[in-house]
Amino acid sequence: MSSADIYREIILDYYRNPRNYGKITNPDIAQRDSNPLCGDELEMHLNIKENKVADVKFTGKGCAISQASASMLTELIMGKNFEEVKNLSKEDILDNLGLHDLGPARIKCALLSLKVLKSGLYSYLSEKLKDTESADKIKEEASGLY
Amino acid sequence: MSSADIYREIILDYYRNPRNYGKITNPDIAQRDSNPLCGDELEMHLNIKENKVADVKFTGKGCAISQASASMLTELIMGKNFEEVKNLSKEDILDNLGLHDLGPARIKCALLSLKVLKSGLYSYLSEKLKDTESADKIKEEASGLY
Amino acid sequence: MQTSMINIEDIRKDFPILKRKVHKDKALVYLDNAATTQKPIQVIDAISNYYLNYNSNIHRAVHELAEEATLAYENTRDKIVKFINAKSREEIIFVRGTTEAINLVAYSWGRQNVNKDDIVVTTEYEHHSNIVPWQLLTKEKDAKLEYVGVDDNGELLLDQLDKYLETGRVKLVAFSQMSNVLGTITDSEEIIRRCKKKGVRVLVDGAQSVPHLKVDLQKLDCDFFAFSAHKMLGPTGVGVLWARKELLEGMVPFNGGGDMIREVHKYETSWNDLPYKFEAGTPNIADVIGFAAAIDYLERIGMDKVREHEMELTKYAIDKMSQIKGIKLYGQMDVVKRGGVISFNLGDIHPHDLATIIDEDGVAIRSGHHCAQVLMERLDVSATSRASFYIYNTKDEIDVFIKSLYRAKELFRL
Amino acid sequence: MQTSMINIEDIRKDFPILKRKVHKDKALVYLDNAATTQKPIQVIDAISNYYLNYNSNIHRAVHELAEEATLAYENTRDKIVKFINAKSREEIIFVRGTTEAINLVAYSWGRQNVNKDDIVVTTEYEHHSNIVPWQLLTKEKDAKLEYVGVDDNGELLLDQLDKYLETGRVKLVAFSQMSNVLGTITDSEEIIRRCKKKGVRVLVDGAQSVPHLKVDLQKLDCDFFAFSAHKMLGPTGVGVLWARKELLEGMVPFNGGGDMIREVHKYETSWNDLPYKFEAGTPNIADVIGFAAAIDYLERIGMDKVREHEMELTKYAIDKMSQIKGIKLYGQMDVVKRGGVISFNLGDIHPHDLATIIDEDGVAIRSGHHCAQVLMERLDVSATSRASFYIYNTKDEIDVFIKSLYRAKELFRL
Ligand SMILES: Cc1ncc(COP(=O)(O)O)c(C=O)c1O
Ligand SMILES: Cc1ncc(COP(=O)(O)O)c(C=O)c1O
Repeated sequence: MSSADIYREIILDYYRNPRNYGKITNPDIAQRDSNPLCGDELEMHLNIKENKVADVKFTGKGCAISQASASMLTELIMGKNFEEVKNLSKEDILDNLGLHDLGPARIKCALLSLKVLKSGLYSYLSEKLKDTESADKIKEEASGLY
Repeated sequence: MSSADIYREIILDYYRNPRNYGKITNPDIAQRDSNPLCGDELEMHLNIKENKVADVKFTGKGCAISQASASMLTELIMGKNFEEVKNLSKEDILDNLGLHDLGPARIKCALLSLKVLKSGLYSYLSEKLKDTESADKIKEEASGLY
Repeated sequence: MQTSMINIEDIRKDFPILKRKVHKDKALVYLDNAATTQKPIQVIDAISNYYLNYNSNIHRAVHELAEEATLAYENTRDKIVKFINAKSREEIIFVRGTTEAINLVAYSWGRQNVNKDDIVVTTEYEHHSNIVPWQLLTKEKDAKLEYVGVDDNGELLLDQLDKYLETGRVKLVAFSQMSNVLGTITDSEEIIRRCKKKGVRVLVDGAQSVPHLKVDLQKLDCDFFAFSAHKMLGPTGVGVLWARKELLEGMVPFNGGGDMIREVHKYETSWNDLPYKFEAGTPNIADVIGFAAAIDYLERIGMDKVREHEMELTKYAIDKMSQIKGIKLYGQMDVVKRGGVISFNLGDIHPHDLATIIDEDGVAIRSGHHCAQVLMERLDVSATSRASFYIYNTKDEIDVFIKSLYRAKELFRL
Repeated sequence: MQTSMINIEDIRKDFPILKRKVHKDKALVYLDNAATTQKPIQVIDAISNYYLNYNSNIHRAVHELAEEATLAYENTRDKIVKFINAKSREEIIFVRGTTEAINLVAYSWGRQNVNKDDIVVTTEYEHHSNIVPWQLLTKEKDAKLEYVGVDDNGELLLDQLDKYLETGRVKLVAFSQMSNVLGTITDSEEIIRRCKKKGVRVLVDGAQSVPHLKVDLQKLDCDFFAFSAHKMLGPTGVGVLWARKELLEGMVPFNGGGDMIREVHKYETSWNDLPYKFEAGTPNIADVIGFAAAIDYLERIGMDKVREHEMELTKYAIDKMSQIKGIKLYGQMDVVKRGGVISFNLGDIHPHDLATIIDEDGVAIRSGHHCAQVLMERLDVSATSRASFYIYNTKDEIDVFIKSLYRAKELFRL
């Protein structure tokens, strides 16, 4: 897809005015990752209450795609059922962003936030919920993202 | 040069019936070297008396060229003046062997004995005669042989 | 001339070098394949094509050339996963060759896991690259290096292995799946079975096996596996270290630099994911890409066919060579148990002299210790001559070789 | 289009890739030369020619192919001796690239010479490959790693160097002769003078300098010097470590294996002469041979001309770029003191986004941390965009690049 399609008003808006930017004190889930190739960094904080995402925030440094993607992901999952969040796919994220056919280098930018989210869920599932089966499944999904 | 020219009767004879093969007990000079590429080994022993080569012997394993060359070298220097021996050149050896235009791999076989001899003279000159100038000169010659 | 198995005429057309003459007018008979093989035009073109059309550094840029180059480079990794039946691409590390692969293991795994009085076991028929790294390591750690001996048939003396294993102090057994001198095909699965029973790690040097036999890592069940592209139709400067993911995860990095890091700070640094953690600096991009063409080539022929062709040639050569009076052939004579590598000595002709003589007839063989001096000591020779075959060799070529051996005998009045 | 110095039209004809189109119909404008350069047809042909005509393993065989290959391989070594004005061919060690060269020094020299509480000094503008090996080494040895800072002009703060040198505990100072991000040409001779006074060894990373400046090791007077072929028209997978002979003689081997040994016995082994002691295993023969063609190419043009051309392009680019509102250029603006590498940021456009946008216009630049995260922290940015030039670039291409930057601004509504 061409940059004119990628850098639409909405992406730039989320890049420049990120929703849910910040940290949660004592979050249930805190996960940080960086992309070793480009140096983009992302940290996500979540609170889970009654099987729902009660709060979610992120901080990070990086390109418009990775930061807008992270911000839009927080909006997407806020208040959502934990099960739904667990099942989010690569396609869900790209649909949500309206970004398709990104090249192999840039698709990583779009999916970094999902990777961080899934890694966070992995820790939560394995350490707090002791649900190793779901945990392992989600870990595999995370590492298979790109 | 063709193998028919290399493997003349005389070379084969020196290969199969090496003159001066063996060791000297308590030699003035004892020097060993091997060719790291092909594994040929050579050890030379010399006795120097009144500035002359009083005795010289060699032992070794290797190809017809390297072993014949070593044996013919011992004959060449036996009884010779120390000065003359010091000044032996690559060309002298190849003339003596009757081998010219050897390829870069095989010329090393022909010159291994001269290299061992020169290294031995180096130790003798520097350690016994304390003639560092001549020693350094001959060391350089040895390392420049191939 | 062709064996029943593969169409050699067609294959030979892909190797332009086979048309060249040496010593003015002699057709090249290349029988030095255990040292390095020739390359088909498909491999040569793949390398040129990279430089002509999409040369770029990889992994870190977003421009089109970089994306194309990165895809092609990573594509080779995927092909290798399939070719040796690895579990995942994270286990495939590109190195310069077998030698670097083994040294990587010695540095990154060995220095962490081998301690004072531990034992590393290797064999008497190893290549120097599977001996010297272990000498360096065991010396540094004040550990011991032991050798499994070789019998007169060129087979490993597995009783000796058992003896070492029983000490309970063995940390690693390292051996080659095929000897580069004797051609012996090691009974690898049996060795690995015995090591696993004792919880001992195993490194397999596949430099001579991967080019000539179907290798299946899931069946083999070793822990480390190394091989070189240049011995299997691929370019010089590329090889592979495969290792179990769990092991790679626990290992410290080998070289430090670009690409192998996640985040570098002044005083602390974190490592990249596998396999990149072990690929520091700009890799040999062009040749890794060229390597894929070599694997494609071998897969198109089929490794079974490669093996059958070589068995036929080896049998033919052994039959003819055995008839020469005064020749000594080393190792196993049963072609089912050996590869297409034949070491020999002819009378008292030194291998270097022999190689020089037959080179005049266009025949390229190797002479010397073949980087296996420990084996030379065991065989009580200073050197051997070695002829080794590959998919493009023919029986006609073996006839030229044999004729040339007779000429050498004559020159040496034997 | 050509500058006054060299005939670019002629040069460009030698680089087939420059005729290719990207994104369907855009002429390629390749400004990612600090990452890797393109290759002239002479280099590509030298590699093919090797595989087509005389491919063989080297050093150990006596057949004709082996002799030809060995001569060609060693010929490159002789050319390098002249190109960087080394004293002897024994000091030239072929490695995969700068990264491996520096790691070799860290393993073979560093582990012997750097001890507890010793200091290794590097700089804030180093590439990861001149930081991570020293982090690993100092960690292993419980030694310290210190950094010479960078001022706002992109110059090293030599006072800090003096401070470290005064402790008397510095064993090595390692720095790059040209920064791959800021383009700063380091005042290397001055640094080396100060180190020599204190008897401190110096390693110079020449990855960015050798391709672009005349380097004279006798004048420079450092102890170790590293560079990569792929950044100077040569193939991927080859680089050089140069070191003083006395130092190399005292160093322990790096990798163990074939070629680097004199004699291998079961329990003791002796090393080959220099430089072979440090070249274990089958080297990257084809690419070492190809490297000679790259050096020939650069020598035919003349390194002075290369430098003049790049200075002219850099000045032109800086002038045009400075006029763009909201742009920030990093480092030195005086082209006498810098090379043809320009790092910048444009408004709040992230470098990756910028690179993606201008790639659509055919312009290949690099974006990211450039393997210099310590410098990124110092500059307080997470990334920069970087355009870098070489002999085949033209002012017309810079115009295309500039125009594309304006388009990016527009897309980002700046
Ligand atoms: C200054 C500097 N040092 C070291 C390197 C590493 O070189 P290579 O990746 O060829 O090992 C580079 C380039 O990537 C560089 O620019
Ligand atoms: C059995 C064996 N191991 C290791 C090697 C070393 O391979 P390379 O020189 O490609 O590193 C070779 C070939 O030289 C070999 O035959």
